[in-house]
Amino acid sequence: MNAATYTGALELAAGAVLVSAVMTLWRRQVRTIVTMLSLQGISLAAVALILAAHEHDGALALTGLLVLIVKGVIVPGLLRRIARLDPRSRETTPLVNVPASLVFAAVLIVLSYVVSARVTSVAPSVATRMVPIGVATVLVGYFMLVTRRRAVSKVVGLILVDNGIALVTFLLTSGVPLIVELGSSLDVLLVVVVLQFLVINMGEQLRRSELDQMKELHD
Amino acid sequence: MTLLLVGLGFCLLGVLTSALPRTYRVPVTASCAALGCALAFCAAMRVLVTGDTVSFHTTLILPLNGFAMTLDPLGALFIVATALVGFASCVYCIGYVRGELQSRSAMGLFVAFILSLLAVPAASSIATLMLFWELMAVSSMLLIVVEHRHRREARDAALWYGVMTQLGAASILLGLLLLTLRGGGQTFTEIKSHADALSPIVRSSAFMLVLLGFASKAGAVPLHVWLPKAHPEAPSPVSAMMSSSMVAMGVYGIIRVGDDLLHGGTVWWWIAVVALGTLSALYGALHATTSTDIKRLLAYSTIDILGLVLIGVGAAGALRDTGHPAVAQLALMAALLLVVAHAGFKGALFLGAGAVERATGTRDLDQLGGLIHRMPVTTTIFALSACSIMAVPTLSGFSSEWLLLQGLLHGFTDASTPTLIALLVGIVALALTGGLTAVAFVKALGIGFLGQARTLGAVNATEVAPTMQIAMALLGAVSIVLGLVPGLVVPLINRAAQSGLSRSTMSPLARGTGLVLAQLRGAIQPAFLFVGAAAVLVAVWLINRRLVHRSARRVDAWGCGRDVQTARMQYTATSFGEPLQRVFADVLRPQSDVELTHVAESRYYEQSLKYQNQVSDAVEQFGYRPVIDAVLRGGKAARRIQNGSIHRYLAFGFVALLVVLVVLA
Amino acid sequence: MTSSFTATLAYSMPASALQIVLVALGGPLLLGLMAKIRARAEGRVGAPISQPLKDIRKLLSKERLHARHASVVLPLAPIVILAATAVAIGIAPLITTHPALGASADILVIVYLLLTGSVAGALAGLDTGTAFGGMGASRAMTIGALAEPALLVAVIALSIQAGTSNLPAIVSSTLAHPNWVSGPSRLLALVALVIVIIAETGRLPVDNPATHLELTMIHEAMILEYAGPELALVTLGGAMRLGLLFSLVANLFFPWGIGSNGSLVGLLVGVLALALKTSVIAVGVSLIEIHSAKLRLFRLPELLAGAFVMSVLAVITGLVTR
Amino acid sequence: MLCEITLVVPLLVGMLAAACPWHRWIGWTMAGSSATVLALGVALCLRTASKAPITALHGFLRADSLSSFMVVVIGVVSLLATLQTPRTMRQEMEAGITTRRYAGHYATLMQAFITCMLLAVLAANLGVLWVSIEATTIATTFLVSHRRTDRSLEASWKYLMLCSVGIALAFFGTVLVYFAELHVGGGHLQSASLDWTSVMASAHHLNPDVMRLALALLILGYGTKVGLVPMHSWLPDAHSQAPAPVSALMSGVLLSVAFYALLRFKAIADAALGPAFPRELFIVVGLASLVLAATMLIAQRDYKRMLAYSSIEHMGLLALGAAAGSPLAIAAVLLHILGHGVTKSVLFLSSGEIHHAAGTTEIAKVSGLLSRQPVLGGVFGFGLLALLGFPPFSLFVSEFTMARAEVDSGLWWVVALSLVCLAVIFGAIAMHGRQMLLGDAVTTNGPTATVRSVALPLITGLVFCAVIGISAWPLQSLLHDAARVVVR
Repeated sequence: MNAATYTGALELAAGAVLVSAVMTLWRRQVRTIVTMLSLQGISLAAVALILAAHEHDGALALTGLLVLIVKGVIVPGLLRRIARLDPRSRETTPLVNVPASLVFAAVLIVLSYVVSARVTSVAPSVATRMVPIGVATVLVGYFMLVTRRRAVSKVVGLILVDNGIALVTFLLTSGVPLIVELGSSLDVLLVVVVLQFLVINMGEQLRRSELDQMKELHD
Repeated sequence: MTLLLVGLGFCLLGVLTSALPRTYRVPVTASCAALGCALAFCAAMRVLVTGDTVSFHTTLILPLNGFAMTLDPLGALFIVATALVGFASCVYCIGYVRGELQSRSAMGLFVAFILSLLAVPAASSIATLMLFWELMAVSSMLLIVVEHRHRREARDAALWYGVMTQLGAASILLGLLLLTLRGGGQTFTEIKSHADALSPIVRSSAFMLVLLGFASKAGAVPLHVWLPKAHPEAPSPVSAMMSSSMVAMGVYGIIRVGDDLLHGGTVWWWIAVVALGTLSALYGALHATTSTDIKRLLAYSTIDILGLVLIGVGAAGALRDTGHPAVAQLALMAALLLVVAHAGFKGALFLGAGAVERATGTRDLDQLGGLIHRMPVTTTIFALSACSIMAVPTLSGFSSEWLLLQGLLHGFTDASTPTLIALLVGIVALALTGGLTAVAFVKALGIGFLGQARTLGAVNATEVAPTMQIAMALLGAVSIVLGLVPGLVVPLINRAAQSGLSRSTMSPLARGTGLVLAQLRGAIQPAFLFVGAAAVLVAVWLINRRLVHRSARRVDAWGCGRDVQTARMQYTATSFGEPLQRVFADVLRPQSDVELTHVAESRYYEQSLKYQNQVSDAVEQFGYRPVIDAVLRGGKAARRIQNGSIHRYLAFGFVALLVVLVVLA
Repeated sequence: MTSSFTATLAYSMPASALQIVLVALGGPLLLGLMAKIRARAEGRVGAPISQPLKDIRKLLSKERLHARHASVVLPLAPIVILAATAVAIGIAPLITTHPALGASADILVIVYLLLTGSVAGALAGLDTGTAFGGMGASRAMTIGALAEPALLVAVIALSIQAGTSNLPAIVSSTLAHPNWVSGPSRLLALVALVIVIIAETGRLPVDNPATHLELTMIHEAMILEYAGPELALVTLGGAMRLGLLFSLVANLFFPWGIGSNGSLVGLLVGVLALALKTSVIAVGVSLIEIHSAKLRLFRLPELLAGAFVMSVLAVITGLVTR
Repeated sequence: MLCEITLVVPLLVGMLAAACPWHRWIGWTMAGSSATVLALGVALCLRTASKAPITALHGFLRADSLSSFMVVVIGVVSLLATLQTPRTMRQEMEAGITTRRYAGHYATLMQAFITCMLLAVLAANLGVLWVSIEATTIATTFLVSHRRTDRSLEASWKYLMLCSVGIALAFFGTVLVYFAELHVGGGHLQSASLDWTSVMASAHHLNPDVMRLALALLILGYGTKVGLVPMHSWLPDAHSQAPAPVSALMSGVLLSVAFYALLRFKAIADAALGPAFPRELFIVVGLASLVLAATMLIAQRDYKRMLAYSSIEHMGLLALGAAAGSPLAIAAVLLHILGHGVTKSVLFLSSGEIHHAAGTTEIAKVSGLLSRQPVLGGVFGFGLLALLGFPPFSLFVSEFTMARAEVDSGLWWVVALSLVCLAVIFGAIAMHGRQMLLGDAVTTNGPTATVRSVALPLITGLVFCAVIGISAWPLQSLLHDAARVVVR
């Protein structure tokens, strides 16, 4: 793989991660959001695989495959099932409305460029240049986590955060030791499983997943 | 030192024996503690007599800090006072205990309380001091709630006490720790050598913090609010310990830190002490005159006497670096003598009040009366101690107040203007409290013990158990000894004062049984006065006998022509204090309330008349209540922070993250 | 040592005994004098000056009566009052500056001995278990509580000047520094003391010694239950108290005439001087009495507060002009 | 060997619990495994005292004095918690809250939870440390929702969401540390492993800009698990809803294990950045936690939440102690971890009993506890006193020493502020304690005795606290050793 192809491919894949993140913020239909998430997982895996190919790093390739399976296939699949369990699968009224969210996302992206500059200056390279994208994904995900009312949307936000961190990991350090990456991916998976468990339990008893009503525990 | 440690060990054993079965628990535990007190007394007396300082240090106790104890004459004096009252309280306990104090934890806590009181004056590192200080706080706090089941007041009192004492402890801790700033160690020796190098601001703020804490323990107004609540609610042996020893620990702390560790500091510190003392003396004396609960009255009188002690301590500090070190020493000796004297008479008074409560089931003066006929021993000792606190000459209260007056009076020669004002204010306070104290205790004695019994409880009262009488008599004897021959204890007090001021000047008092100023003009010889008075007394009595042969005939008292006079027609404690309450209405802020119900048919006849009069603590009402209410309101409002919304909780984190990123970017 | 001991035995002790006897006789006479002046001012002849003494003698021969609920306090109190007052008189510098136990004649001792007397009286009042006794005790103690500090502080104003609170020493140093007498501090202290003495001895406008209306009584209400010999002792005690206070004012402010050299002649001069000075004060006080009506009980604090403030001012003035 | 056994024992018991249906003896086996862990912890302490750390599994596990000490803490608290497990399960089954099947799950998850914590403290690698702390979240989520009531599901949902995002931030921070380690000494890559010892060895050369960001993220991230403000919000909900032994374990050790991670990273950051920046961060979160805890305790209505907020308070104190950073301070922090662990678990366990007896967790509805159940009330009361830092309990000496060390580091103003907060907290807790404990019993049945098997471990726990608060031996040298691991 020559340098130009490598750079282009990497930029494309990383760009796709960010675009899908912003898309999830933009769209309200849960199905669309989950699709975007799946797309993001695949792009993330692509980043890992491209880097692995560039650096001839077998472990990283393995990680990439793991990410592809977990974040590209399994997690979105599970989320889709959860969404199907929940009849009203539209994020009707987010706490911050969509246009405002998008504006805020832009601010977050700028912030992440500023923040990342200090880190990437340690080892400037093609890969580290993309780090702001990862940071931005984290922030956008966190933002989504805060402002979306529905359980599924919140989990999607969490996964965005996780994906963003994973992207940073790939770009900065070509992946952490495999066991850590395993743990990280497993974490996301388990969160979704737990969510499923909870939604099922709650669904059985209450038929509600509007989190706003979950305010029994307070001071 | 070994003796003291063994004494403390016996107290510790007492804590353990409180787990014994009910039959043996009280006698065994109380005996252990009494033995511990006796040993501590001997250890402290030895230090006072020889003037040696002994110490003990180990790293095996108190992890990370080590345990350090030093017994010097200053601490020894406080231990002597504590051990005396502790011993008496333990003896008293054997007869007194019934009901709640008998329980395992209460007995254990009681002994732990005594243990901590005995150990505080010997602690010689911040860690050790705070250990025993907090042990003292927690054990006394729990002892206040011993009767929590039936008395709501006890629960409230314990809360007040707990919060005040914790604030005080925090203040003391911070103050002491400030003295270790920049690499100073935590033992008192290290602080002593290190403190002089600290900047004046640090030293002053440290002293002010420590002063706040210790003054609140000593019940200084306006930090006193806990005291009139807590002391009455504790079981009487505990009240006696609290009122005679625990409050003295506050005084001890001020002397230890201000005079000993910090070598005096500036005059302003001590003027603050005098100011606190003056406020307390006046406020305490005033409230004592209007209290109708006998233990509450005693508690306020404790505030009053401790105020006088603080005046003495403050005068000593203010004068120590002027040209009159002897006068400073005199003032400090007066304060210390008053502490010991107070331990004696206030201990006896509280034990006496406990006896009355035990015998009649009430502490309300308005429900007592005529106890002199039914409890002659208790009445005699109570009267003796009351006379002592009223400073009747030839009793201990008088000796110490006289010494205090001398300390203040002779300080006037070429003192600086601020000191002068402080001394003047001190004298005025001393003069004013004298009269007010007399009113309070004439009321306590006259309403409570003389006249006719007002309720069935008072009618059916019987004299209390012999151990209780012995304990009261023991403390009563302290008043007589310190009053008649104060000169005998002067050398000991002088040692303590010297070690407090950390210098070894000559005693300002000459040797002898009385109190005779060595270089200045002034003396009292209570023993001689007593002989004189006794001679006149006997003469008058004899003449009286000679002139009148017949014994007295009993007749009904004059009742404006009414035939029957009932006990309810007697003057009550409330009415006795009413004139003064009226005079000082601006300070006391009494709330009275008249409720008149008319007969339905006619407005000119009334069915019932209800009069309520209540004097609550103005400082509490106008100083503390608003703060407490604000805090509680704030707490309620703050509940909204955790409103249960996960969005909000996540937002906390998100905002925190953004802040971090923005700050670091 | 021996010489001072013999001096005590030969001079001070008899002198003290003389003081006590003198005041025991003189106090009632002063009362009689004041009653006489008042009677004359009201246009009456009045009883002879020795009437109070005669009253006391008469009372001593009467039957002892005790209130039904009274305890041992009731008969004991008069003796305590008398003893405390007598000791105070014995050690105070009345006719000589060297009374027995003169070293102990501290202002605090005198004040608290007087207070002991008041306390005993008040306790006796409460001991009867009646409304009047309690009322009198309460009022007497209230007034005492306000008057006593003023008394103490006023004398302290003098003792600051003299550098000691020992009364004989104060008197001696006043003798040595006659210019002190005219100082503003002394004047203030004198006014304060006069008010205090009026209050402490139960004279008008504080208390009316001649009243027979229970509700207005103070001292009389307190001793309402006393009769016979015990009443005699109480009355004598009151008179001695009056005598002591008058004598103290006299000697603290105008010490001349007091025996100061330890001679017998000095003593005699001292007796005469004291009689003269106290009579003058008695006349002065009765003049005040004649020209004033009894104050309401709750107006009294203002009067006594005034006295207290004046005595504090005396101390301050003394310190400033030192 | 010791390290492996320490991990394997609870793991095996967990597998056993998964394999067999629930029975009482499984509960007792769990207690046995905890006791074994405790014994192994003591053995580890003895082995590592003043000596080089021992490694196992090719450097995968490493036990130095600090790890050994944490193993002891985990052992003590889990012993207390598992001793109550059979009773808790029986009560719940009797009340129909749980079934045998769920009881089995519960036992398995408890063991998994304990194993994860042990792994966290024994892991040599910072990544593994992260993974195992992450894994505790998963295990405890199910434990929190064990009762399957609406409230417990809500609590576990909040817990999961908040902790997942928090732990993700910690991961981010770990990645940054890894990145810094990779780029030690300029552009070319080093061999990096995230092994704590090797990171520490090169800590002086780590890029400060990266480390600054990393430390901030780590404090936010692990701070979530520790319960430091502003990431604390899950804590009161989860602690109040979990079964009492779970609350005890979470509050008693899980928080401290997360704090242990922070201590490790702080040592790195101190070396890389100098002490000032980490100190500032720790002071900010520590004081914020104290202030929040004080505020929320004033008008608290639920006693389990009260205990939870008190945990936040104590974690804040730990943060302040760590901010002081001297060896003495860290030793005090560790003693505080132990003391708080024992005290808090005693309190949570007794509050479980109170809940069982009173049927409510509302403070206002519990009164006269001392009259009704003297022993239980006594344990709860003395536990509260221990928690408030009264002698002879060990929290007194640790709090005092932390304050001393903080002043010694010039942080007197921090001590001043924290003392004010502590006084408020004292007032608040004393007020609630008064409501719950004092007063006359409403019922006329007379006092109820507390089951001895419940009372005995709790009383022993309190006595243990008192003993380590007074007697310096043998803990003192251990604390100093452990502190020296993370501070030079």
